[in-house]
Amino acid sequence: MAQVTSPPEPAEVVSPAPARRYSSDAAGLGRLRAGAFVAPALALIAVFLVFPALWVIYLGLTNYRLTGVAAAEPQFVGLDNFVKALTDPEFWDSTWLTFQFVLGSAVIGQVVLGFTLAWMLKDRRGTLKSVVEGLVILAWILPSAVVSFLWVALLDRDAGTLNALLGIPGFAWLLDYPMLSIIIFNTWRGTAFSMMLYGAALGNVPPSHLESARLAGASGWQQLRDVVFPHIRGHILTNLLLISLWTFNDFSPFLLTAGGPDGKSEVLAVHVYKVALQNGDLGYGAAISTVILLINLVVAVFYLRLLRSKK
Amino acid sequence: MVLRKRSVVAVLAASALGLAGCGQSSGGGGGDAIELTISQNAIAGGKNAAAADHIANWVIPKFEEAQKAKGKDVTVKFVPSGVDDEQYKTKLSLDLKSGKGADVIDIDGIWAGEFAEAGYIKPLGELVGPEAESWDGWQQIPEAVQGLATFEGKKYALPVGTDGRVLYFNKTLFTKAGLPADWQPKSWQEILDAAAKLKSSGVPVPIQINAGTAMGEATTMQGVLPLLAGAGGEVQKDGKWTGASQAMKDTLGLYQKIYGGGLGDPKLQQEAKGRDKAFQQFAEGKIGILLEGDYFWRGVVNPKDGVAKMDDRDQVVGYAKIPAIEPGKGIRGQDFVSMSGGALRTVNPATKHPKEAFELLAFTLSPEALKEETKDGNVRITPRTDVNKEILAGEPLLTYISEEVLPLTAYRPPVAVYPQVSVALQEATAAVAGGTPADQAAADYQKKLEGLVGGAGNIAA
Amino acid sequence: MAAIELRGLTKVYPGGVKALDSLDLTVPDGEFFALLGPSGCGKTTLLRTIAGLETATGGAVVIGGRDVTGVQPGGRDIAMVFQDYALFPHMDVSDNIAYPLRIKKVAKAARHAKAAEVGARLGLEQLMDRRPGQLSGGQQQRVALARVMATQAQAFLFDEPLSNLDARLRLEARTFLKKLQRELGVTTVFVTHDQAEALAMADRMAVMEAGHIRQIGTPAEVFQRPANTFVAGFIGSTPMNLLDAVVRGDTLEVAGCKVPVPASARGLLTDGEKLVYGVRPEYMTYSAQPADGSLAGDVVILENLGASHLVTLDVDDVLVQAVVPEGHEPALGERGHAVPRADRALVYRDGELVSA
Amino acid sequence: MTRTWAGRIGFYTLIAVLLAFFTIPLLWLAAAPFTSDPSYEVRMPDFTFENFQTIIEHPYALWSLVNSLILAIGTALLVVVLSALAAYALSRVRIPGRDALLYALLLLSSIITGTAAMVPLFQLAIELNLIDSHTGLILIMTGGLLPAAIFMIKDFMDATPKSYEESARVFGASPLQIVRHVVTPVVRPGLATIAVWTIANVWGNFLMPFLLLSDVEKQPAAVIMYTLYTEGGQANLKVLSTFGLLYSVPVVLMYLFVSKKYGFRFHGGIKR
Repeated sequence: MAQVTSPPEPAEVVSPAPARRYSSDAAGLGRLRAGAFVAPALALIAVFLVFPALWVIYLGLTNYRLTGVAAAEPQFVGLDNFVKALTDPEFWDSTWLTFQFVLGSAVIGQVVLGFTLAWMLKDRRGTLKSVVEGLVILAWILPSAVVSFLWVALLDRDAGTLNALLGIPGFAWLLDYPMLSIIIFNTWRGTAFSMMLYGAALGNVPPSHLESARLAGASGWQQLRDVVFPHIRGHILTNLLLISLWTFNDFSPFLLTAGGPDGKSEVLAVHVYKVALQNGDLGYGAAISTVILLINLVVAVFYLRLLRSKK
Repeated sequence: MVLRKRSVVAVLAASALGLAGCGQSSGGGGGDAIELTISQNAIAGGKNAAAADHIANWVIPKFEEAQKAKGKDVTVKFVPSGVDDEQYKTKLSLDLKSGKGADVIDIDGIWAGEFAEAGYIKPLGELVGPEAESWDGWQQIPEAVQGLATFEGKKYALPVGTDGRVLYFNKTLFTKAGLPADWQPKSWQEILDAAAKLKSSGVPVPIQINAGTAMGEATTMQGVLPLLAGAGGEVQKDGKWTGASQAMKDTLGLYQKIYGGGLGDPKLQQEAKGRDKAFQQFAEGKIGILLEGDYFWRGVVNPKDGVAKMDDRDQVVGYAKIPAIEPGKGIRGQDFVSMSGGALRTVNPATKHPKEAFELLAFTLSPEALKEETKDGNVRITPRTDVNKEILAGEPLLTYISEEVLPLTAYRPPVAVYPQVSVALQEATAAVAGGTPADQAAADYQKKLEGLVGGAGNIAA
Repeated sequence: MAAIELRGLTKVYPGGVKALDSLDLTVPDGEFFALLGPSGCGKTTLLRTIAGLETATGGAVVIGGRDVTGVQPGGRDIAMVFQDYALFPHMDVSDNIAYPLRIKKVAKAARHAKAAEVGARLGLEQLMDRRPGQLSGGQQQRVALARVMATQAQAFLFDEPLSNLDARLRLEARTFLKKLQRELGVTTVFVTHDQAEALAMADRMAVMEAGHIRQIGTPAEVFQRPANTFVAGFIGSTPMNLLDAVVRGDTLEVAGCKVPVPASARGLLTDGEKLVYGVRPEYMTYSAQPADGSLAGDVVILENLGASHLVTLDVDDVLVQAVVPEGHEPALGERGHAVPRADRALVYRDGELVSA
Repeated sequence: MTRTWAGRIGFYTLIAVLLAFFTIPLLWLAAAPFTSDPSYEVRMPDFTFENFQTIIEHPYALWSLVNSLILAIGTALLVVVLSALAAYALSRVRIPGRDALLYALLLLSSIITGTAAMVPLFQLAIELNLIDSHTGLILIMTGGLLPAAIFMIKDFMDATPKSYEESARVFGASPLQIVRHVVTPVVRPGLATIAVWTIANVWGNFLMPFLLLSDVEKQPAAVIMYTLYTEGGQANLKVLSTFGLLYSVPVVLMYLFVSKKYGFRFHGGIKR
C-alpha cells in the first residue's frame, strides 16, 4: 500500500508496483469472504442433503427392502426399478393424478386465488385486510395433522359441516370426488404463500405505471397484462417453481384420503409412501423418488423457458 | 455391504464437520450395573396406554426387585411408542438394522419371517442359550400359538397373546327381523338369508364384511382370509400360494353377493376412516352383522372405555362362529373357521445382556405378570392356557373364543412377501365391491400374485 | 482537504468492455469538479473507481498525495452521495447521519450531537426522528448531504445528486449545493448528464465520451470553445450549428454562403480544405436585411425560449439556428439573415478544434 | 357511479365468499375441544374444560410442545442465519454456475423430504452419532430446508439496492458490519417470512422426529399427536381435537409475534 508522502505535490507520490487487487462487489466481500459466508450452509447441505439424496438415487438402483432377505443383502439391479415403474400402470395413474393435483391446486388454485387476494387487498389497510390475511395465513401455518383432521370433519359424509351447509347429507366428497377434494384442500392450505409473495410483488409495481395505463384507457385486464405482469414476472417464476415443487412432494393428501378410494387420489408422494413405508420396498420407492426428481427438473426448466425467455 | 462403504464416508464427513457426538444412551457402563430397555408400540396417555402403564408401573419395579433379590443390579427403562403399526415397524427395522433399539422388543407375529430373513431377529436358542428353549412357559402355550413364533423350525420369540374372529350381530335388530337371538349360521347361505331379512326389516347396513384397500390388513384378516378358510382355502399352503382357485372365487363371490346385492355399503369400504365408521354404525344399531376380532368386543363396544361404547353390549351384541361355505367344506374339513394373529416379544440380537434381557422377556410372560396385566377390564387372551383359565372366567366372549374358536383357527403365513399379497387380496375385494365379477377379480389377483411370489411356479395349480 | 489525481486510469470490465481508457486528471484541493457526459460514457465508472467501488485495471488513484489504488473504499477518506441517496430505510434521519461515525466507533452521544449539528445546518432539525420513507425527495437529498458532511472526509463524490428531484426543486438544490460546497471548501467531484447543471455548478469540468475525457476546462471555456465537435454538440441548451464548410481564401463557403474565417483559425487553414464550421445560435445575430458574411434562408421554425426565440433558417437545404431576443422574432416563412460573431465562431478539422 | 357501486358489491361479495372458504374449515377446531362428546359435526360446545384436563394430565403432551418449540426455533435460527449469509454472498458475488447450483439443490431438497430418504438419513444420523438428539434432528431438517430458504432470501437480496451497501462501504464498514447494520434490517421482513415458513414446516414434521428420536421425552408434538389413537387406530376426538388446538396455538403465537415485531410480509421493496 502506498504511504503518504510530503503533502500536496502529487508528483512525489510513490506508486506501488502493481496495485493490490481487492473485491469490487457491492459489499466488498470478495470471493474468499463470500466463500466463508456460503460455506456453513453449503457444508450442511452437502452432508445432510446432497449426500443422502445421492444415496437415495443409488438405492433406486438396488432391490433394497426394509425387511426380508433383500434388507440383509441388497443387490444391484441397475435400471430394473425404473423399468418396473415405467411399465406399471399404477405409476402412470399416479403421475397423471399428480399432474392434476399440481395443476389444479398449485398452478391454478393457489396462484390464481393468491394473486386475486393480493390484488384485492393491494390498496387496503385496516381490519378487513388483517382479518382476511390472518385467516389465509392461519390455514398455511397450522400443522398438517390438525388441518387434515379439520377437513375430514368438514367433508364427512354424515356429520360434515359442508354437507350440513349445503343441505346434502350423505354426499361423499372424499369418495366420489377425491381429486377435487384434495385439490380444494391444498388450495386452501397453500394460498397464503402466493398471496404474500404477490402482495410484495405488487408493492413493487410503480403506481405511476398503473396510473398512466389507466389514463391510456387500459381495462383492468390490460393493466394486468401490460403493466403488472411484466413487473412481477420474476416473482411469478419463483412462486410457480416453489409451489409446484412443494405440491409435487406434498404428502398431506394421504391424511385426507389415504390415496383412496382405490388409488383414485394416490398422487406420487403418497405412492412413494405406500411403496416405501407400507410395503417396505425401499429400492423401488427410491427409484420413484428419482423419477419425481426428474419430472420436477423438467417442470422447472419449462417454467424457466416460459418466463425467462421473454425478457 | 453396500451400506458399509458409505459409513466410512459418513464418518469422514462427520469428522470434517467437526460435529460433536451427542450422547447416546447405551447399556452397560461400569461395574455390575446392568441397564435394560424394553419397548412396545404403546404409550401412556395414548395408544395401548394400559400396556404401557403395566410395564412402567408393575413389570419394571417387580423385575428390578426380583433381580436385586438375586444380587444383581439391573435397571430397566421403558421406551414407549404408540403410532401406526407400519410406522412402528419401519422404525424398529431401521433400529435393528443399525444395531440399535431396545433390548426387549415387541413385533407383530406376521413380521417374524421377514425380520428373521433380514437378520433383525435371531433364534432365541442361539442368542440366549438353552434356557430359552427350556423355558417352563412353553408347556402352557398351545402348539398353534407357538407356531406364531416359529420360523423355519426355530423359535425366534415368545408369543404375547392371540385372538380370534367371530361374527357379531345386533340382537335387537335380529329380533325385529324375526331372527333368533342365539343365531349360529351353518353355511354362507344362512348368513345371506339373515342379511336379506335384516334388509327387509329396514336395517340400513345388514352386513359388514371389510373390503377394499382403505381398511388395509383389516380387510384381509376380518374378511378375505376367514372366508377363504371357510371355502376350504389357505392363502399359502406347503409353500404354494393360492391363486384363482375355486375357494378364492367362492370367497370373492360372497363379496359380490353382499355388495352387489345391496346387503352391504360399498361406499363405506372405500372411506379412509371406514372401519371407525363401521364401528360407530354398529354401536348406533345401523349394522346387523359384523365380522370382527375380539378386539371389537374389548376395545370398541366396551361399555367402559370403548371407542364406540355400547352401554348394553352384554345384552345386545351376540356372536357366532364363522361357518364354512357349507358344513364340512372349511379348511381341514371343518364346519366352522376363524383366523388368528398375535404379537411376539423377543430379544434384540444387538443387546449386550442377552441373558438378562431374556429373563425380563420371560418375566413379562410369567403367570403373575399376565394376570396383573389383564386386571381391571384389560382382559385379553394370553398365550398361556394356565392363565387363560383363570382370567377368562368372567368373560363369556373371550372364553368362547379361547375354547370354541381357537381350536378351529388358522394363522397367516409368516413370510416376507405376505404384506404385498395381502394388499393384492384387498384390491381383489375392492374390485368386486366396485362391480367387477368375482371370477374376473380372482384372475386379476392371480396375475398380480405371480408377479409378487416369483412366477406361476410358486402358485398351486 | 485534498487534491485528487488520476494517472493513466484504465478500467476494463470482464468481457473486454473498456469503460475508462488511460485517463489522466487532476482535481485540485477545494475544487468543485463536474464529470459530464452522455449515459454510458464512463463518468459514473470513473467516480466509482475514485471511490474504490470499482477496482482500476490499470493506472493509479491518488487522493491527498496518497496512492489509494489498492485501498478499500472505507480507507480512502472520501464520502459519497449516491444517485438514490442510499439512505438506510430502517434508520431514522439522525441515525442515518450518524452512521459513518458509528463505523468510526464514535460514542453514541457524541455522534448524535454531531448529527444534530450537521442536520441543523441543513435545516433538518424538525426531521431528525423521521424515517427516510417519510421524507420528500429534497429532504432525502439533504439528509444524504448531511451524512456526507458528518464524515469530515477529504473529498466528496456525488453521483447524479440532483437527478431524483423534480425540475423546480433541482434548480433550488443546485444553488444550495454550490453554496454549501463553497462554504465547506471540500474537494468535490460530481457526476451529471445534464450539461446545464455542470455549467452552473462546477469550478471546472470534464466532458467524457466512451471512456475518454474529451475536454477539461472551466464552464466558460467549455461553452465558448468546445475542443471538438462532440463537446460542441453536447454542451449548450441549444445545440451548436455545425455546418460543412470549404475554405475559399479568406472566407469559408457554408451552405452556399460566404462567411469570414473565424479569428481563432486565421492563418491555420489551407485553401480548398473541407472543414466543419461551428457557431452557437446564441452567437448569431439575426437580421431581416441582407448583411455581409451572413447565412441567408427562409424561417422555417420558431421556438419560444421564454426571453428569446430560437429561429431555424433553411439555408440551401441546411438548417441553421439563431437566437433572437424577445420582441425581434421574425415571421414564419420570412427571408432572414444570420450573422455569426467572428470572435465566437469556430472551425473543426476532423472533429477537432482548429486553434493556435 | 353505478359502475363503482357494482364494483363494490362485487368486491365485498368475493371477499365474503373467500372469508367463508377460509373460515369454515377452522370452526371445528374452535368448537370440538370445548365439547364433552365431540363428533365430526360442528356443534355449539358445552364449554367443558374436561378435555384440557385430560391433556394436562397426559404424561408427554405438554413436554412435547416444549420439544416442538426447541426444534422449531433451533431450526429456524439456523436456517435464517445460514441462508441469509449464503444468499447474501450468492446475490452479491459472481460465482460461476451459481444459478444452476441453486436449482440443483432446490430439486435435490425435494427428494430428501420424501419418504424414500428415510433410510439414508437414518443411517447418516447413526454414523454421525446424531441419533436421538435434538441437535442432530435440527441439523438434518436444516439441511433439507436450506435450499428453498436460500432461494427465497436471495430474491429479497437481489431486490435490495446495492447502493445501501456501497454507501456503508465508502463510510468504512466491514462486510460483516454491512450485513449486520444494513442488509439484515432491510431484508428483515423476508427473514421473518423464512423463519415462520421454517417453523411451520418443522412444527408439522412427523416422520423425521419419529425415526430419529427414540426417547419419547424428546419427541415433538407432531409425534405425540399420532399416539392419541387407540389400539385399533381409532381417533379419540376428545383428546385429538384438544391437543390439536393446543398444538396449533404456539405456532399461531409465533406467527403473531414475528408479524408484529418484524412486519411479516414479503419484501415490499423499500417503503418510500
